[in-house]
Amino acid sequence: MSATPAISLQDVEKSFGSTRIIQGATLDVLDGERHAIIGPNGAGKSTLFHLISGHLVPTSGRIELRGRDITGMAPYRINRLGLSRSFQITTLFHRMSVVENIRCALYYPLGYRYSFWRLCPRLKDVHERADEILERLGLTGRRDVMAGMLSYAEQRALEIGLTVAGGADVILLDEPTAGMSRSETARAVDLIRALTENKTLVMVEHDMSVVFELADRVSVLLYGEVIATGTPNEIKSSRQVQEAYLGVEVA
Amino acid sequence: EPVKIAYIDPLSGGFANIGNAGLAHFRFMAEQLNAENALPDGLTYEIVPFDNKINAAESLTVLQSAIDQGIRYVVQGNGSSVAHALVDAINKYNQRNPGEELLFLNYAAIDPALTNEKCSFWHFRFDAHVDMKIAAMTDYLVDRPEIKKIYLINQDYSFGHAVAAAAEKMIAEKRPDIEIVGNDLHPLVKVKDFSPYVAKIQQSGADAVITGNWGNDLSLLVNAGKDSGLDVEWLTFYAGLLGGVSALGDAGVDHVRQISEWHSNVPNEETDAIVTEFKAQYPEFDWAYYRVGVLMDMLTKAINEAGSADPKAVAFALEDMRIDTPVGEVWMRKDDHQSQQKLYLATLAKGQKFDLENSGIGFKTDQEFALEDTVLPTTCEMQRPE
Amino acid sequence: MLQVRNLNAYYGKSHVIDGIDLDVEAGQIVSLMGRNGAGRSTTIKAIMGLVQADGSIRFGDMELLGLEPHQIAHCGVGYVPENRDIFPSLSVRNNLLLGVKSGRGKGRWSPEDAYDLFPVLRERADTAAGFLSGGEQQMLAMCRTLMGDPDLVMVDEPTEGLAPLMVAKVKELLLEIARRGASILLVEQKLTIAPEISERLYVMGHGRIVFSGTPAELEADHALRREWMEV
Amino acid sequence: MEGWIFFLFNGIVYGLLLFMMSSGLTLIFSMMGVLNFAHASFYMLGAYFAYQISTIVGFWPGLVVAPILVGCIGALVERYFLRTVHRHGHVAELLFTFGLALLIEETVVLIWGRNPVPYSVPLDLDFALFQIGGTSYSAYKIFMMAVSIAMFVFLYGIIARTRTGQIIQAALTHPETVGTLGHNVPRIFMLVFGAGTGLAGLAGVIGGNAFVTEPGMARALGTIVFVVIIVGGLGSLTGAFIASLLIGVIQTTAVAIDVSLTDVFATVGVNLQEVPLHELWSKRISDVAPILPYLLMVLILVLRPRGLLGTRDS
Amino acid sequence: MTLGSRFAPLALVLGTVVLLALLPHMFDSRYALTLLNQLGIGIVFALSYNMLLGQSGLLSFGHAVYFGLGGFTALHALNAITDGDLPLPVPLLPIVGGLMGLAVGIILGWVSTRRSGTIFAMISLGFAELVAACSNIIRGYFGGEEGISGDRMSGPVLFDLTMGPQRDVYYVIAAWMLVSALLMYLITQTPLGRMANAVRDNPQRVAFVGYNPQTVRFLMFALSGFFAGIAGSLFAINFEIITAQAVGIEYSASVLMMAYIGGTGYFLGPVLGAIIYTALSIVLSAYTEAWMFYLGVFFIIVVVYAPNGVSGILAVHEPVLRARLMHRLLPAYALAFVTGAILLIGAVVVIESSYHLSQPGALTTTMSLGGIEYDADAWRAWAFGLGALAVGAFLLRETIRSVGGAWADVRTRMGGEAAA
Ligand SMILES: Nc1ncnc2c1ncn2[C@@H]1O[C@H](COP(=O)(O)OP(=O)(O)OP(=O)(O)O)[C@@H](O)[C@H]1O
Ligand SMILES: Nc1ncnc2c1ncn2[C@@H]1O[C@H](COP(=O)(O)OP(=O)(O)OP(=O)(O)O)[C@@H](O)[C@H]1O
Ligand SMILES: CC(C)C[C@H](N)C(=O)O
Ligand SMILES: [Mg+2]
Ligand SMILES: [Mg+2]
Repeated sequence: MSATPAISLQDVEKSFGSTRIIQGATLDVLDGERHAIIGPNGAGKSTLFHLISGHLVPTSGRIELRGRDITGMAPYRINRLGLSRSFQITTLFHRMSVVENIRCALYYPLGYRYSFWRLCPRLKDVHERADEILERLGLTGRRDVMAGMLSYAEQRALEIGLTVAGGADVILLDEPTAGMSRSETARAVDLIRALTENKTLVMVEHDMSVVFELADRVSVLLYGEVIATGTPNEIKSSRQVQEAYLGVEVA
Repeated sequence: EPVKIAYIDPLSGGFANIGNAGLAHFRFMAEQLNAENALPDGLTYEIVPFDNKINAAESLTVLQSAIDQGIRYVVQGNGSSVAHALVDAINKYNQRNPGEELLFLNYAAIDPALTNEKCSFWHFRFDAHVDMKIAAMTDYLVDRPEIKKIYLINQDYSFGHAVAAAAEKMIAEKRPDIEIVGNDLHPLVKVKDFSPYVAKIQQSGADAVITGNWGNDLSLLVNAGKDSGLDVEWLTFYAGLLGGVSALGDAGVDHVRQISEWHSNVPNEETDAIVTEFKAQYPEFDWAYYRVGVLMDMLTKAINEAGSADPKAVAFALEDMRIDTPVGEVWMRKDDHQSQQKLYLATLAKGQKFDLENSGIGFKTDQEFALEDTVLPTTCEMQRPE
Repeated sequence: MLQVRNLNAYYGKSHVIDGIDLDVEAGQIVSLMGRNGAGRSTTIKAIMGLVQADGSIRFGDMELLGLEPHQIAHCGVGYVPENRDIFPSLSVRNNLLLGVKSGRGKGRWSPEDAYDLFPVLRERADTAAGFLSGGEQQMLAMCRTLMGDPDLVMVDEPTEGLAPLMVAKVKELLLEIARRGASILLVEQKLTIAPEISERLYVMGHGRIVFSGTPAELEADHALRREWMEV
Repeated sequence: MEGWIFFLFNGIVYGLLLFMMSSGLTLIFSMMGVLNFAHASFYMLGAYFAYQISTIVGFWPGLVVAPILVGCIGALVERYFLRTVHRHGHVAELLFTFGLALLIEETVVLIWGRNPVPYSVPLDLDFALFQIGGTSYSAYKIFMMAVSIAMFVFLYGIIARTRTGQIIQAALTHPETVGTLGHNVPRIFMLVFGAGTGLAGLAGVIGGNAFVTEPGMARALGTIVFVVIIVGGLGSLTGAFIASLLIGVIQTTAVAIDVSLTDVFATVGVNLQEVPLHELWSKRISDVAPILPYLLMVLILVLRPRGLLGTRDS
Repeated sequence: MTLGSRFAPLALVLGTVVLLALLPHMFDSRYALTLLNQLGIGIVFALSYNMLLGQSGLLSFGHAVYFGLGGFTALHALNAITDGDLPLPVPLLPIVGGLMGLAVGIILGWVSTRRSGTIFAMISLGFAELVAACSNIIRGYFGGEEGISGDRMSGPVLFDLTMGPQRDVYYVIAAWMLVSALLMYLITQTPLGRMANAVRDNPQRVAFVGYNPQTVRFLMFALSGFFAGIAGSLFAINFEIITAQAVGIEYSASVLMMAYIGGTGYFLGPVLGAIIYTALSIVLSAYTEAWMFYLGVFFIIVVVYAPNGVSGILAVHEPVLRARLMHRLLPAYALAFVTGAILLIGAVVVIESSYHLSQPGALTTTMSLGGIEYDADAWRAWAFGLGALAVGAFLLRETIRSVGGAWADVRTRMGGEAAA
């Protein structure tokens, strides 16, 4: 692991009107680690993601991506610097086919940008990459189905696929397994693990089994503050965390 | 074998009523002439209506289909803008298709340019143009010394501009003491509430307003004036045009004057018969376009003289033609294809022999202008085919 | 209280619910379990009049089938949808107030009760509900339905996406609802709280009821759980 | 000074008329999110119905009956068409009302012909009430202003003060859920659409005789009513009210200003005769008055897309 | 890729070229050429509009602005050619107009594409009204109510095209139509085209695959302005006149109707729409005064019952055709067609008769319809019309039900095959 953290938050604050939702969050996500953020509902986890990905602009504080200041940058520029995220509520391109969804995530990273003089059917590299990703997502069989027609679990998988396809090396996943059954969850965990090999992963998750299975380190967010960071086992045994989040019984 | 005449005017949309009124005039005349066997060789007239939605570009589309149907004569009147477009297109067509020429007979588009700098051999105008009418109107003003301040309000297009320009120029010549206290141009048919304009007129202290407005632009304007208690004299061109009088109502009586080549209360038995007969056939309309009758009569005479309905021969026959009409002679001047005729200034009044739109209100002559007095010079340099 | 007989439901042409029978007695908590896509949500949507269905649904002495959703609601059936469907542009308070049915007197629940149970709702009372976090929205959706004072509450996946501490609160709320005299039809997939609070459980598979019994009986039936519930 | 008060007053008169004509549109738009392109057509229907009724029993019964008739037609349109179209989204809805406008205009032509009908101001109100700066104001104009203000108060009552407004706002995004809470959404939608078109009809009854009742009157009313609700802010009634007055005052005052930019610059010694677009600069403010509302609308949309008091982004 | 599929597009293009070249020989009346020319213009215009509505999800009420300004510029350029100031062959004028459309698209697009949805629609309406109103003010450029006219028989001659005869104009329009349509199609196949679809579906997500949704919208907007400008120039060449109406709201509305009637979901949808719309408005208006009524009814039927347009209706038949089940639908269709025709005849009689009666200028109550003369005021005509209307409506309802039945049958058969 290199010395500069992949993502670093310094005293980040965010208020909506007079309510402070994120109150001075400070957090370093190390390069190459899988980092889970847990916390009670409304703690500000999704908000934190929005801040990192540029969807929202922090009220104060500083956010760095690999040492580079990205505070207040537009989402697409942050994405171009190698950070990609998924959404808690699935957001796909519903009226396009599954494979076209993935391709959309590839044009920019593969350098085609806003080109209106190159024909997509000729872009071999895009096609190969897209098919390869579909293969890994297990969606090859659904290649030409419109994304809006997929089942929920398939949509979640595609959501993850869209997030990682561009080859970003910092991946943010917001509750990737929400709404999935146990077996689907297990499959999703494997998928995430495979797809984020050698990448930095930050995820929000309520399902503790997923958290403890996947994460190298866990941070606990409470009232917009990071109250603890540590290995899963450290977190599990922390009294403070138990009271604040896990309740009496630990999953 | 009919002589087909394309009637190109608005037949749908906001101006449809005016277009339909003109159409009725032409149909009426065609029937009369056909019944009299006025054309040689068993020829008859057929009026073929085309809707141009009062759009210059659209007019050219329908002109195309008229040509497709083998039509060689075009009549139009509503809007000098359309007339300009037609003249242009017909000039080009005639040049590109020798032997298949079209002839344009204009019964109401009165921008002076059409028989001056933009004159064409293929265009004949049967109505007095703006300068001629304003000349008459200003002659009338000479006898009305109590009018000291005049306000000009016109539609913002070539015809309205022509009215404003002619009025400014001729008032300065004939009544230099009159002050022009305002000169407004407003967009064609877009204004819904004229009260701001009326307020301006009121503030200016004008005694009279000169306006070329027609259709709703006139009735809304005069009505707004009535509502605000505006007490001025309206000197207009088209108060008698369809829809005008009923919209004006009593507001117009004694306040609204019109300059035109004729009106139904010009005493003459022959025209009285036409007015009555026309009303019987078309109860919705009144015989208002005297010049349509003149146009059809002159055309008939020209076809007879030329011995064929070929537009080129007919055009030559029309040049310099003189014809006697019930109220006097009409002369088609060769230099510019502008008809020369009598003009009348008349006021809306109650209790006249003929009313308009069944409103009980009709025109009453204030002053009559003889043909010789309405003649104006032209700048036309006519190019004639061999 | 609720008697469903031979219920069939359709999405367009696809036959999703295939002749099921189901009962909820007054004051009971009954759960409907099963795998993804088994048809649980569709069942309660059918009861609520939201999907095309045939068969018979009796509630008290009313036949619900064929009524419009708003009429069914007026019969005393409450429904908390799976995806919460809070009204994002309205404030939290107005969301709650919309739950109150016109022409009804004071019922078992008032907005104050909701605020007391979930103080965060009071704090956010004037915020547009769309800005609430996922969990907060779930609480709001449940409370909103309670404002209409239903005699039967049908809740679809109330613990989905909730932190463990919150799950416990939802459980409390459900028990409180039952305590105040309403019956509950709970739809759940992951066996988070259903076995603990239900008196009876149904398990669905492929649009049919494949099991009905007490939590203990379900606990004992390993084969069934393996086949139909993926534990 | 007196002149300014005079123009201000005229502006307010005009503004109130604008509000009267756009109030039904505001109601439907702010509650249902439907931009009703046929609004002006319902306005026209109101005028024609009132004319027809007035030929039989006089103006006053028509004032009540015509708007109700128009409202019923609106409600039927909602019930049998708009509701179906609603499922295909907002664009389809917009286009439907657009087609409806075409159809209503043609139907009016079919029944009443293309010429204006003689629908005139009732004699009871056809007299000058008072004068400002030499201009008299007819009782009918004051009556129109009163109706406009009454409409504002009435609408303010429904939109801001009742649950109906909120039910509808909620139903915009989640109609089913609102239904499960016990509210009869379709009926409310129908009523609101009926009320909105009824208001348009009322404006027609009152405006039809003040201006001209003819088949082109809907088209002539045109997009100015949209300008009002957009400048006011999507979904804001008060905004629409303020915007009407603002536009009224701006337009009326502009007509009175006979100065052009070229004149203004000439006084400080700068000659604009030669610069590009000199035609534009040499136009007098009074000549460009008709475009000012649209200019205002574009500026507002660019600088403050929600409009003056709007609460919603779309 | 097989050889066939590789050359299929090429064959399609070649086929179209041949067809376009033959058309004027098949229909050589002046009127047919007029119609064809306007069809060509409408097609380019509608396709350019669909780059916004169908492909980028931008509902514009002001597309005529780019069309019109392109046309005006082309005409000014044409006049410059006539005056000898511009050595450009007339058939190449659309390049000038297109560039103007592009330039205006860039300027106005820069402001308006910062927004999407209803706000965008309203901004477009605002710009449209503004430009339309300005046309009254900047008379030098727009020529006031008269518009600007020119003479296309000037300047250097290209390929023997003197531009005098209609047919020369037809070839120019056809060529430009083909090239523009091809280019616009190819744009849908580029990364920008695909991202435009993505922005339409989900702008939020687009930002997280590296694109600025505003930039995507902006580029599409500007390009669509370019093609609208080409369409406007073709209009200018065809009519040799352009008036302020060309930038007005009615042209914007008509292009919207074209695209929507044809169907915005398919590339060729707007082509179909342009053909239907132009034919209805030109041909019908030559035969009946009620053409706007029919157009309105037709449009409403499409919006209410066929939201994907005519091409959407055709598209649902594609799988049926492929499954060779079309013959199962045809009998029901034939029945519906017959009953529909009864309804239509009744409706036409009623509508035409009442128009005839309500119109001033009708000489008598006698009128002729389809060659049959009758008295529009007699009860017999009305009884016939209303009767046919009622009977047709009743029967149509029944036959539509049988169409539904046939469809259900076809669907189950196809479902069976898909499962097999
Ligand atoms: N735009 C906003 N305006 C006002 N409050 C907001 C806004 N967005 C979020 N909030 C508030 O911020 C808090 C944190 O929300 P966030 O969605 O980040 O929570 P979360 O930790 O992701 O919870 P969950 O696990 O339930 O999804 C919530 O209380 C929410 O109500
Ligand atoms: N709107 C719809 N149209 C067509 N089919 C649907 C629709 N909604 C659900 N289905 C199908 O109906 C079946 C039952 O769905 P339902 O939502 O009732 O399942 P569930 O048991 O609630 O599962 P879960 O909520 O875990 O997905 C599924 O096969 C699903 O694909
Ligand atoms: C028919 C007339 C009102 C037309 C008008 N005189 C014009 O020249 O434009
Ligand atoms: Mg969250
Ligand atoms: Mg479910």
